[in-house]
Amino acid sequence: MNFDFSLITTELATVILGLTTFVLGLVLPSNSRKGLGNFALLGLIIVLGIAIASWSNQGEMLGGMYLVDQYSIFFKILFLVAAILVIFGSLRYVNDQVGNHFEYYSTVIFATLGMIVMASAGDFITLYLGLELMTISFVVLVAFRTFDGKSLEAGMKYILLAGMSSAVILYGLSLVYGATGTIIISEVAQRVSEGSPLLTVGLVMLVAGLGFKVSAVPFHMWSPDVYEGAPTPVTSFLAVGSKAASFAVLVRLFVGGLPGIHEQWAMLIAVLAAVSMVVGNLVAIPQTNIKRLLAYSSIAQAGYILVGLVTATEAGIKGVMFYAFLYVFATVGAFTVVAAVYNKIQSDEIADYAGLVQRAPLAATVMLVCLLSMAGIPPLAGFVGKFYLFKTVVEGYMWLVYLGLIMSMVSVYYYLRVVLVMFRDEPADHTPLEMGSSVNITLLIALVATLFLGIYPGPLAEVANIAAQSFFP
Amino acid sequence: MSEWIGVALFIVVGFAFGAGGILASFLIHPRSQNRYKLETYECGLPTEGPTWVQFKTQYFTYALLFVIFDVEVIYLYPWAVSFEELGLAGLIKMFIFIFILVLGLWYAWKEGALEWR
Amino acid sequence: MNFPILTVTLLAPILAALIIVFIPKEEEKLCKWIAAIGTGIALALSFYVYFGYDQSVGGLQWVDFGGPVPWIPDLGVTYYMAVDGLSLPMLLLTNLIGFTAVFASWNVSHRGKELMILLLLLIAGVMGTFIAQDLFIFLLFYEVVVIPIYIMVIIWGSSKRVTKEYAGMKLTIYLLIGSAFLLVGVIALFVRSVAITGVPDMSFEGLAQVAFPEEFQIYMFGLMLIGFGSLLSMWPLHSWSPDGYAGAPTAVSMIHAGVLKKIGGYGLIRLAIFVLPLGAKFWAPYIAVLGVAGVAYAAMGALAQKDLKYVVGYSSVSHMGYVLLGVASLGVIGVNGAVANMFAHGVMAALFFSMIGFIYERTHTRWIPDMGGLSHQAPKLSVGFMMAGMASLGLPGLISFVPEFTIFLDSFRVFGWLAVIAIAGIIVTALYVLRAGANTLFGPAKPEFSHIKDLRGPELVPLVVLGGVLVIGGVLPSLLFDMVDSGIAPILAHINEALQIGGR
Amino acid sequence: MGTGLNPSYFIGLSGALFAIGLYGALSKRNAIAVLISIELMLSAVNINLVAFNKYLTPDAFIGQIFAIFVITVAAAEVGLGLAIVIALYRRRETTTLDEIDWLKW
Amino acid sequence: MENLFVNIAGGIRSLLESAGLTVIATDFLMMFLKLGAVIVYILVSALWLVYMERKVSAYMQCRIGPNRVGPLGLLQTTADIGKLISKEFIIPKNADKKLFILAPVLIFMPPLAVFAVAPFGQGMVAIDMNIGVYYFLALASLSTVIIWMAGWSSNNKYSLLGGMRVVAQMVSYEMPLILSIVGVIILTGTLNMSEIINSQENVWFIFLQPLAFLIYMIAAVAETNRTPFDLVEGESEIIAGPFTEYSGMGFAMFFLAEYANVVLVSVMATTLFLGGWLAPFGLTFIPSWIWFLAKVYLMIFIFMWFRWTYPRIRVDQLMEFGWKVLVPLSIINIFVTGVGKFLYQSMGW
Repeated sequence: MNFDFSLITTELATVILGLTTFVLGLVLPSNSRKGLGNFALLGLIIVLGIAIASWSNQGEMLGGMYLVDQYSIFFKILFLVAAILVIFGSLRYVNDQVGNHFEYYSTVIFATLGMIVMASAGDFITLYLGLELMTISFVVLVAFRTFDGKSLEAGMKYILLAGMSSAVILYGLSLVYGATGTIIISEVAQRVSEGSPLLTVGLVMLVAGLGFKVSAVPFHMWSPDVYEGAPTPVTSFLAVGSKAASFAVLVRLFVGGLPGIHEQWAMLIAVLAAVSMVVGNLVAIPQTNIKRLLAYSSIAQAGYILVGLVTATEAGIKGVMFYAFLYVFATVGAFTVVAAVYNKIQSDEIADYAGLVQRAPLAATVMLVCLLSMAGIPPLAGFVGKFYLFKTVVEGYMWLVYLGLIMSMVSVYYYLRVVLVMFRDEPADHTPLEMGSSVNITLLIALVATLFLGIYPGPLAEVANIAAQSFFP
Repeated sequence: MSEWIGVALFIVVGFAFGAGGILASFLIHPRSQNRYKLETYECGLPTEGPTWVQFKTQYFTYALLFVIFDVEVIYLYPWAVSFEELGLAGLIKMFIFIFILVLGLWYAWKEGALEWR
Repeated sequence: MNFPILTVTLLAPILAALIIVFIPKEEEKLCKWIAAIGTGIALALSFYVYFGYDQSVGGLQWVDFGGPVPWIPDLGVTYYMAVDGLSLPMLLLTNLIGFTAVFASWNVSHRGKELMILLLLLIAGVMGTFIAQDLFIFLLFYEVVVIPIYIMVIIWGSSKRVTKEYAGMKLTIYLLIGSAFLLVGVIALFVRSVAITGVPDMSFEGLAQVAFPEEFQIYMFGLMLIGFGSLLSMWPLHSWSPDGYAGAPTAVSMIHAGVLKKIGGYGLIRLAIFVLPLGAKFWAPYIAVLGVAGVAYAAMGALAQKDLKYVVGYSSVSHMGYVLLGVASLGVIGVNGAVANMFAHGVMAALFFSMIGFIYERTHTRWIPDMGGLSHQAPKLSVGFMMAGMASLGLPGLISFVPEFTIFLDSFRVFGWLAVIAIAGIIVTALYVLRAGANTLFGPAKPEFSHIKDLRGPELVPLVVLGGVLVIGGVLPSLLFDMVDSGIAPILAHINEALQIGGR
Repeated sequence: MGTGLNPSYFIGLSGALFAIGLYGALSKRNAIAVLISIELMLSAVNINLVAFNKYLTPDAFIGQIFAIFVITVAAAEVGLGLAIVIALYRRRETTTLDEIDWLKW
Repeated sequence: MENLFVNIAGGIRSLLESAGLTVIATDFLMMFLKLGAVIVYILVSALWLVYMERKVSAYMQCRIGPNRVGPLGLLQTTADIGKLISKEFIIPKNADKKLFILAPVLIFMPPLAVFAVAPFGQGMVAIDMNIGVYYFLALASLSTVIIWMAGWSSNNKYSLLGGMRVVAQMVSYEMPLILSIVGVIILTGTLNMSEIINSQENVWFIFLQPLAFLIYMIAAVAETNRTPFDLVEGESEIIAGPFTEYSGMGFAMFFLAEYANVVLVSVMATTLFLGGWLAPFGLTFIPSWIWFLAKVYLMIFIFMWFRWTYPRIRVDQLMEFGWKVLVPLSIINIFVTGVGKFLYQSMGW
């Protein structure tokens, strides 16, 4: 068992950062802990630098249990970017609404670590550990506002349903192990055989369990509640990170491990994608709470991303990765606005966003841009992302293309309702909302990134392409 | 014969012993017809109010701490058994593991989870 | 040509918008002036490009950066800005209307800064569709215009017969659902082209070279027809148009009726017909029928309206019917006429809407029976209104006479009796335009309108510019027609070639 | 050991256990009962893992190791679940899911 | 003498085999015999321990203790047992009846099962399991659940409170108990009881692991709910805790189980720290099982000594002592042991 530690520098750095933050929080007196958020932020930026620098550093450890390839590095960068944006955009919110707790930051870092491990998982144990590290950290974060019954309740629901889905995934994994006799994903791919009933049942379990994690319909019940109850930055990280990590695992498991029975799961995934798009978008329409609206919208987004998985081709995976990355900016942007606004007016109701454009023009604009990016309106990033996703299913699943595009236009309807309130209505109170510079910078980053990726997606597409080739050497 | 069948035997007999004892006592013990006999004894006075009342949640907190630590111990024993083969690397890894455990304890301490409140 | 003049034209309004963002909102007049300067520069540049285009050479000219710049390599997307005889009139039209729209909203005092920003973005978006020679970039601009329009409608629109929220949402959803079909078509087109040639290429020229199978072409053309047709307010998909215009503020009505709709016609010619000639051949009769149905239905509809904006709204649906008819003829003369008619209708509709906007600002009503005798107080306004009306019914000497005439000429050749119905539509048009004009402008002066002032200052700009174009275009039709012809001829040549190969 | 046993018995047992757990998790309205049901599901997983290990890879302890990890993580999960139950109980004095309705389901 | 019991077992086995029984049946019967021996040992022990406890406490309080029934009061406990058995086992009408009966039925099971691995002497282990220590730890904590069952099912506030206290106390002291044993395991590298004893040939682990022994002792007292950690049944606070409602045979069962547990933790202490059956100072002429029992009863005597010397501590002190003192200390012990052993190995001392 020889460890090549240079391969996992990113992971080690994240661990050390998380523990350091934790220990510092324990050691420092409570009045000097204010800078801990900044410390975590700085650390994550350094880790991000390490991750980017390790782009061409590839290999596998422990006999394939831990894979470091460009696919995983791509996702690592994604998670780190998301974590940085979330922390940066919510420094003030956390201070005002969550309290001056050092655990918050270290838990965010550990959740990130869990995602990183998930993306790199080469076998079922690593996968499960990463998944649970992330889930448990998220439960803590969701229930972080212990003085707020809603937050606790959300945490409660999240852990019950996440625990259940983990159990379902595990059962699926155990059956796959039973059918193939190995838990190394790449070996599974070689030993998969058609017609094994164990494998079929395991497959269904895996689809159901991971469907839970990515909140695809009909396994989505938890997400609106949890999204609404959780502290908003956590919601944003949950929507971005946990979903992207689950997709990373989904791709790794299905495309990397079970390509042999592609026909069996392609239709399952296609149906899941279709139902998610339809239900997510339609149920979002009557929502009056912005976080619930975004929750349903993110269900629909999960549906879009699933489309890229249906064909299990390089182009499809590339689409998934591209979309996941741009989704980071759109979602973090939108949720940062929600958090900042909540911090000022103590409300998440859409009606209270009246006239936001006059009180906080930047926030309203970013909200607009992010929502439209999710809807796939050019020249925003979402459009290009959908183009990449849907172009893979034109041959063979044309109905999915119709459904997806029409549904994304339907989604414009409810996004525009938010826009309507923000832009048309006169605010009850004309005082400008001072968001603070960190929020503004985060919003600007989200705005610029969404526009940039929409107008000039070439470089990211190329990177995603290289990463997707990890599966097709 | 596997030693586990022996273990099963012990367990079964342990159950049978208890069951037999109680059963025997039911067969031989006297039965008085006192009206108050079947009342809850408690402390000798008539009981008041519901019994399954709220109790301190602190009890649960200890249970929680226990569950977490107890399960982590699973890893300590195998390590202790194969201490010699694992050598320095094993030692360091396990100390990192224990360090994280200690962090947890430290945190619980600091948060006041160990106080009887 | 190393100076990227088209890009600069495109960026002028965007830059102006960016500058306005940083101006405090109290400085409303300054915002408007900057918007005027931005659109003015764009207008001047497009005039320069228009008259600098070498018609004898034809084809794509003024290519920015000397050719396609690779943009998204794996999708074959290139930054390819160039103009030909089809794009140029549209570009000019966009900037004409954009420039005048700024002045038409000169009197808007409610959140003027934001209006100007959105207006400028809208103009830039529309312009982009016309100069992009790459399908993907075209699509980017195609959909980008919808959202500013929505916001403008819900903020500055008016709720008369329908609420502005309803109008805005209806307009947006119609266009977006239409574009969803278009998008499906485009994605399928791209995937199939890669499958056939093996090289991703999104430029119109590149796609046109791909030999798609006939059934596929017919299928795709159907999707494109839904997409572009709903933007063009083709008959069964038109219902957003009158409601939308009625709810929209003046500037939006002008731009929407004037140029945005034309993207539909432009896309139909540039993408659908150019790339999918066999599909076009198959669908042409149906398009013609739908066009004529639109003419007849909308003309009747306009006749029944009492709201000025609805009248013009239905009238524009009816005019688009002519355009469709011209396009469906698939002959050089007919398509020329269709493009020229788009230009003509754009100018005229913009003038119409701007005049209605001014009337509404003064009388606070658009209800025809409530008005009358406005010409006494506002002669210049009346002149503008009547010019637009006359152009609408195709009065010789004004810009729309020749295009309509050529459309009938060619469509009669192809469709015979169908064209006759369309010609009959002209008569109805005359009826409702004249009635509206008479009831609004003439007759005895009404006392409640005695305080009304005539157009003055910046308000005159739309009248002068658009009216001028109406007249010049009418007197010197060759200015427009030669240009259009130089663009359409090669396209139709390509189609005929394809049809011959396609075997008949 | 167990010469007459074959894997299908274990799969049957674990399947039954898993089904019971799933049913409990979906139908019980008490948070702690749901947690217990989830534990049941995880036990089913462990039975599977250990049984498969015995029959498929008797030389390597893949399944056993996996099972130990599952047990550990499950404990952490339950610990966290109970912690939230306690916190919620302190606020609301209930552990019944039906009464936890500040968020609509 | 040394191999008295081993020889008896061997004799019976060869007798059975010669009677024509198969190997499996022989094993089975042998196991039954061992089981019977263990049960008998426990019962006798319990009898004798109750007597011993009374005597010890009496002498510590300068009294005589039982001296009427039989010579020196030796039959006092027997009489008590007879009394308990002949009393009615009352089931209160408000109790949760199934659980109420099940608790005393089950309570004897865990200690008995653990005795299966107790090494009473050289070769005198019923089941010489390779994970004996683990087995002990796993089964011993089951008692918690059963006592909690009793507390819950009684439908009595004091029982419930007592049950809560049992759970809290037992889980709290299980941590230091488990962690203190890790040090021994590091030194021996095995979980087998006999091997652990054999590896103490040179030096008993009480000398190598004094801290662990101390922690083990304290935790063991707490695990068996004896004074000064007998909050569970603190008469002056909560009557008899979880056992309040039990009478007759039910109560006898709990009583029996408690003494079985006391013997058990002493057995473990002897095995882990006191060298098990090994004879000190080369006194090997005394048989190993006598040494073992002697050490066990020495341990039990120390427990009794504790009981009658220290007052009962408060519940908050109890908990905080466990978590804030014992657990950190036992972790430190693991650390020191690990480093020490590693240094010892690598330096070749």
